[in-house]
Amino acid sequence: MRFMAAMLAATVVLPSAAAYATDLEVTHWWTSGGEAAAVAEFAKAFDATGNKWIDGAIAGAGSTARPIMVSRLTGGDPMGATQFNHGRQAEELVEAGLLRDLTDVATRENWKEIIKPASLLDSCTVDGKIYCAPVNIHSWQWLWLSNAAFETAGVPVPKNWDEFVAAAPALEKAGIVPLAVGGQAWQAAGAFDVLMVAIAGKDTFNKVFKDKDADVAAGPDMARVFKAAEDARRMSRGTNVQDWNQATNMVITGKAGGQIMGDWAQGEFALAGKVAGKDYTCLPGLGVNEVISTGGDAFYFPVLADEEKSKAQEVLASTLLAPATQVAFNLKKGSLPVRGDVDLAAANDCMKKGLDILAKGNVIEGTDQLLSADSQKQKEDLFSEFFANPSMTPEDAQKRFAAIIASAD
Amino acid sequence: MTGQAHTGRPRRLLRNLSSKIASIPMMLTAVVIFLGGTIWTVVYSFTNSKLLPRANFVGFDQYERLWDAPRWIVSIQNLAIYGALTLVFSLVVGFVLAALMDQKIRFENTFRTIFLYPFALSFIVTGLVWQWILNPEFGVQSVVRALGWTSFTFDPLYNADIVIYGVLIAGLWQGTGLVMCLLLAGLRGIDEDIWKAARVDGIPMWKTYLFIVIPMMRPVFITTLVIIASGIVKVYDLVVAQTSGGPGIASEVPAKYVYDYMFQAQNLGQGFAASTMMLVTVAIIIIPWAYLEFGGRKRV
Amino acid sequence: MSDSVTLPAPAATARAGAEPWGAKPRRALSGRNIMLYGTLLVAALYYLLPLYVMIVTSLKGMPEIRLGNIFSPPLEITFEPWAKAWASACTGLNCDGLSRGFWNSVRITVPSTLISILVASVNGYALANWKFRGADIFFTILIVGAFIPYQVMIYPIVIVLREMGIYGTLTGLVIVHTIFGMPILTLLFRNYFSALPEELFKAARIDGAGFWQIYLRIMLPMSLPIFVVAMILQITGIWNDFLFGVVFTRPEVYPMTVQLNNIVNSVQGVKEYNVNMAATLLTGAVPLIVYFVSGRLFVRGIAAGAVKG
Amino acid sequence: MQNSVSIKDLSLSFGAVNVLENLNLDIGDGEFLVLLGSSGCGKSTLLNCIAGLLEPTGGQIFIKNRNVTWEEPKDRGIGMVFQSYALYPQMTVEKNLSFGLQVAKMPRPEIDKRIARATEILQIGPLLKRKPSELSGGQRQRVAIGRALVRDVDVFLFDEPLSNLDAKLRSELRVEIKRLHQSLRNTMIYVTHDQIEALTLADRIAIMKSGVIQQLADPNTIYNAPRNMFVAGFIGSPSMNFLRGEIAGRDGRPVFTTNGVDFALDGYDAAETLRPGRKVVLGVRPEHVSVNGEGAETHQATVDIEEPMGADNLLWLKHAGHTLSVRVGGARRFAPGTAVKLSFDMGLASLFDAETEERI
Repeated sequence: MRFMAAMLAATVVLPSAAAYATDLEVTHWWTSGGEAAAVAEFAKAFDATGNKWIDGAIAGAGSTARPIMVSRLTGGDPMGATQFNHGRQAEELVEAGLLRDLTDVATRENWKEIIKPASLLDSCTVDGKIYCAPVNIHSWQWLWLSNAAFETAGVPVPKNWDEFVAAAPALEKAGIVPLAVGGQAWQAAGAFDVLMVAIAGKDTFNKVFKDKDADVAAGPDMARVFKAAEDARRMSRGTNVQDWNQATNMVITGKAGGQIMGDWAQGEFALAGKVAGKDYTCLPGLGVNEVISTGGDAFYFPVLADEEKSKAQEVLASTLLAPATQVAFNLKKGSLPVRGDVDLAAANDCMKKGLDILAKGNVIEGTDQLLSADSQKQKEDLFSEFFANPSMTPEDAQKRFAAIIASAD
Repeated sequence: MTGQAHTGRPRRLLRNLSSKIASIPMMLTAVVIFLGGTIWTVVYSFTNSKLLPRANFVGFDQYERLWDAPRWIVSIQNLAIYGALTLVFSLVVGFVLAALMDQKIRFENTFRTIFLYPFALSFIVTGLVWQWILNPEFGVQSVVRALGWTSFTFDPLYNADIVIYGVLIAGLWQGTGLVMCLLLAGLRGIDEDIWKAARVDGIPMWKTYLFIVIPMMRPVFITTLVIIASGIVKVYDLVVAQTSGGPGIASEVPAKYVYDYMFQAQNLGQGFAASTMMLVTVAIIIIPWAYLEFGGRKRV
Repeated sequence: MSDSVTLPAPAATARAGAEPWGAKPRRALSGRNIMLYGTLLVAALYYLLPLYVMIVTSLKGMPEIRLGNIFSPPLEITFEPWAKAWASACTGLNCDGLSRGFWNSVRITVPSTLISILVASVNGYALANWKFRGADIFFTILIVGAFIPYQVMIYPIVIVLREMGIYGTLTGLVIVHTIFGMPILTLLFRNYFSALPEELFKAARIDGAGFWQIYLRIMLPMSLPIFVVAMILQITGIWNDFLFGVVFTRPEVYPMTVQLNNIVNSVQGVKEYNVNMAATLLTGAVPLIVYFVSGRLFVRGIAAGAVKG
Repeated sequence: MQNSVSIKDLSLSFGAVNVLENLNLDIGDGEFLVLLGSSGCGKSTLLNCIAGLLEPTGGQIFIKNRNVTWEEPKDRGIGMVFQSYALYPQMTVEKNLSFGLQVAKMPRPEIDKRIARATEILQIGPLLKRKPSELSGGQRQRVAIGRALVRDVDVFLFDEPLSNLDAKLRSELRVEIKRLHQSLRNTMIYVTHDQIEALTLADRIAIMKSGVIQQLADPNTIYNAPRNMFVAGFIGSPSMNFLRGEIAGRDGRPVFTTNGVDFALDGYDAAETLRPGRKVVLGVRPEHVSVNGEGAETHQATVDIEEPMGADNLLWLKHAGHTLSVRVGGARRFAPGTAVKLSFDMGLASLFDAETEERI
């Protein structure tokens, strides 16, 4: 019970509407520095309503946290709320009746109007009912460049992918890894998706991932993407790190020229005290095709028997989407808010670029929403192998890629 | 207890009643969990279950896909290499250490503790530390290079061709201590007179070990084998902590395939199909042997 | 003792001084000893290296770690990482380090260890001394069960525990540990009890003692060595367990390994290797101490339990 | 007699514990010597030193006049048989017999010849293809003897070879070992704690206690003229009656007196040297007392318990505050409480100094 006391001491309980001070256990896998700081904003806001956020953080997104969450749900001992990738992944839990219908809250709070882009809420919708609260927008399509690294190599900071490829030999000569790609499989797969939008364009992306068109996947446009991936593979040799933020750290410290990574990498730059535009450069859509995807995180609320807790769930859902919470959370997290109506004055250069693109509507859906986790995993297996194994030709990889798309559902 | 076979027939069910009652937890575990869980897994491997198990049967689809997946093939190959080498090395190294420890040496306690302590640590820890030591940028390679041998290359975890040996180094580090202990205990159990007889007969020490002592240690080797082999089949955490299966898919193992497809890919059917294949392989090897070893033989 | 003393043969007396006498002289640095201790020392180095790296790293500050050489001793010893790992490292929102999980780990390990050992020892006893028809089949299933990857069994067990209504409770977790400890422990206990002299058991039966009486009065008091082995194996296994600890409990009772995982696997910008290593050592401390203290008993117990088939 | 094995000033200590101290022993060629003593007396240690299985801390060992103190066991020309048989369990009997010879690179025909000979002597032909686990205890020990036999050596060492066998087998095999010795005429050194084995087999017996040989002599001497009370008490079953008392002078002749009862020492060898007042212990074996028989001097006693043993009958008697055991013929029965007259055969009795416990 010692830690309970510690908890009480840690979360300075605000003296407020203590009419229903309910503990709500929230599980999530946000444990890295920036993430934890961001989630603390949620907790603070929720505690301010007189309830209490019991933190159930488990590091390691897919492999560790998800089976635990699913086990808890199916085992009949659900948590109060849980982070989950929205989109295809939670559908089955909804169908099994394990997750709570939030339509009432959504209607009351008018989510349909305020959440932009609308595709976010669509991902939460099953049979016309809303089951999750999206909390942020993450986009993958960013190339982060270390200004210092290019200075060392004596070449100007590139403005797009092709210039970057051209600058690679100079970087290598200076002992700098041109492109940092962490060893975990999802990073290679993600980088490929980014290359795909940048080089083959939005339409090809949608044909392949939305329409599952295997012919396009095997076609000449994609062949160009695979050629670019081969370049990336060559440039990434010598990375020798596993985690994405270790790869980001190589860019931060100038050991690597750049990294293709989602906007969450920005949190790491911020934490290291780096300033966008001065210390590092960000190129959305690799500087070629300024399109960003609108994936993101969402919270789901399991069906609970306890009425008090059910009420607290509603409070939490509306708290997560409250304008102030959205701003505070997303600034820390390095992601974009899901509401079009909040003012993000504090946003830095890169975020502003993102907001601009968002405003122009140059968006695509994230692969998480378009593909099943199963296809995603197969894709990860393929690209992690491709990036690690120089003897695998782009042609072979493309064949296998087309096969995955053909069998995707 | 062969002697009890002659008790009268009417009491058959009641005979050994206490023993049967006391064995209920074991029977339940064996039947409900291990057997039931296995059957459940096999049945659902024929479905297209995704995130949640659903009885929507699709025949052998999952198996076809499994054997088409390059990653599964690599996993099986890796397990074969890792398993064979782990068995050979941990038995050989474990036995050599045990034999050395059995030479009435000084500081036996110290040495034994040193060899055994890694077993107290979790695989996660083992993987992490070895990932570090084998990292070319600040581990062994960089240290040797700093000493002046600049062309020295030792980066098993970042070379797809040898990565499984990097995992092996860590696995052996953790596991051989226990093997050493088991075999040392076995050596200590050998009748002192056997050694004396061999010496009087003029049989050199290595021949005594090879032809007399090792054959005598069959039971302890079997226990050791069960423990090592069950660890090999289940190897998962070590790979996750050390390489995450990389570079690429070069150090993937079947248990990780099962886990990844069950929980990351949310394709339970695929995961179950993979685990069924693992179980079938294990069962083909183990069941006949286990029954002979532990069941068929009467107590001497 | 006049008739026991015989005069030595003349030839022998003459040679006695120059002849072999007493123990054959051995040089301390004989080839055999160099080989023996040399091999042991090299092996010991291989085993100690990671521990050395862990300790050394945990005592360095981050700037020093960035300098590179992981084998060099710390220039400036700092206990900051240890303090941080124990009391202030963050896992999600909770920044009270490993300390929050320590007592949970104890609360999980103690009952799980005791119950799993008791159940397995009764199993082993029944299999060794009171074999009934079909017992072998159950035992064979159990041994094969030792080869099933834990992860595969998660869903079936979740379903079983849910049906029993104990999912998410400590009881449920204890049962899970008992189940997965059962194969190897039962094997050890069965071997041990088989190796005890059968006369003991027969004598007790003739005296009219029943199943439980023989177990409690005769077998249990004689099986200290194997209990020590089982205890060491279980404490190590359960203390280090992560998967079951999170899948089958709730955050209030998460064991220490969950915090370790969160500290090690989540990264605050730069990986704080020194804190990771300190956390690793702190988490491993309990099983390590158990090993250091009872290593000798371990070998003795294994000798009793594993040698006889 | 030519010495086959000589031990000179042999000492062995484990740390501070001295197991053997300056032990000397010579064993003649073809002699059957038994080392007898209770467990922990150092007899097995001594045997292991002779075999070369233990290193002495001091002293020398000669076999066939060759100093073998630093030699390996295999080079000493010995064969050894162990209590636990120490057969190699995974090898057939034949392999057990031949393994050592094969390792020594002996040509196959020679090995076959030796195995054939050992097989014939020990009658183990039908067992050759079996494994030790398929043999009875007696058969195993025969094979173990065979393994020593094929080495064709001069000296055989037996380390309690019969202790693991049941009584019947033990006596059978005892006879066989005796027969073996008679036909081979090899030197045999035999360790046992069983006095019957010692008495039946030995040419000479060395009785050991605390690493020291108490007496080394032929069985008859050991039995009838034990050197000290330890030897006297150790040999014989039931053991010798000891009566504590002192020497008194009666009419100028020494007598032994205890609890007011006198025993004339007429037949005793060293009686003249006894000075009155000396504290002594009289030792009389149960079979050296006659009941209701002819004797110069008789003593009154009552029967307490009788133990009929078939061939003879053992009486436990109350006499002058002592309990005496007396052996009489099996046919002579006495009801408890019967009063009897005893006479002692002083010629076969022993007197020990009460202080030194040495024979007078």
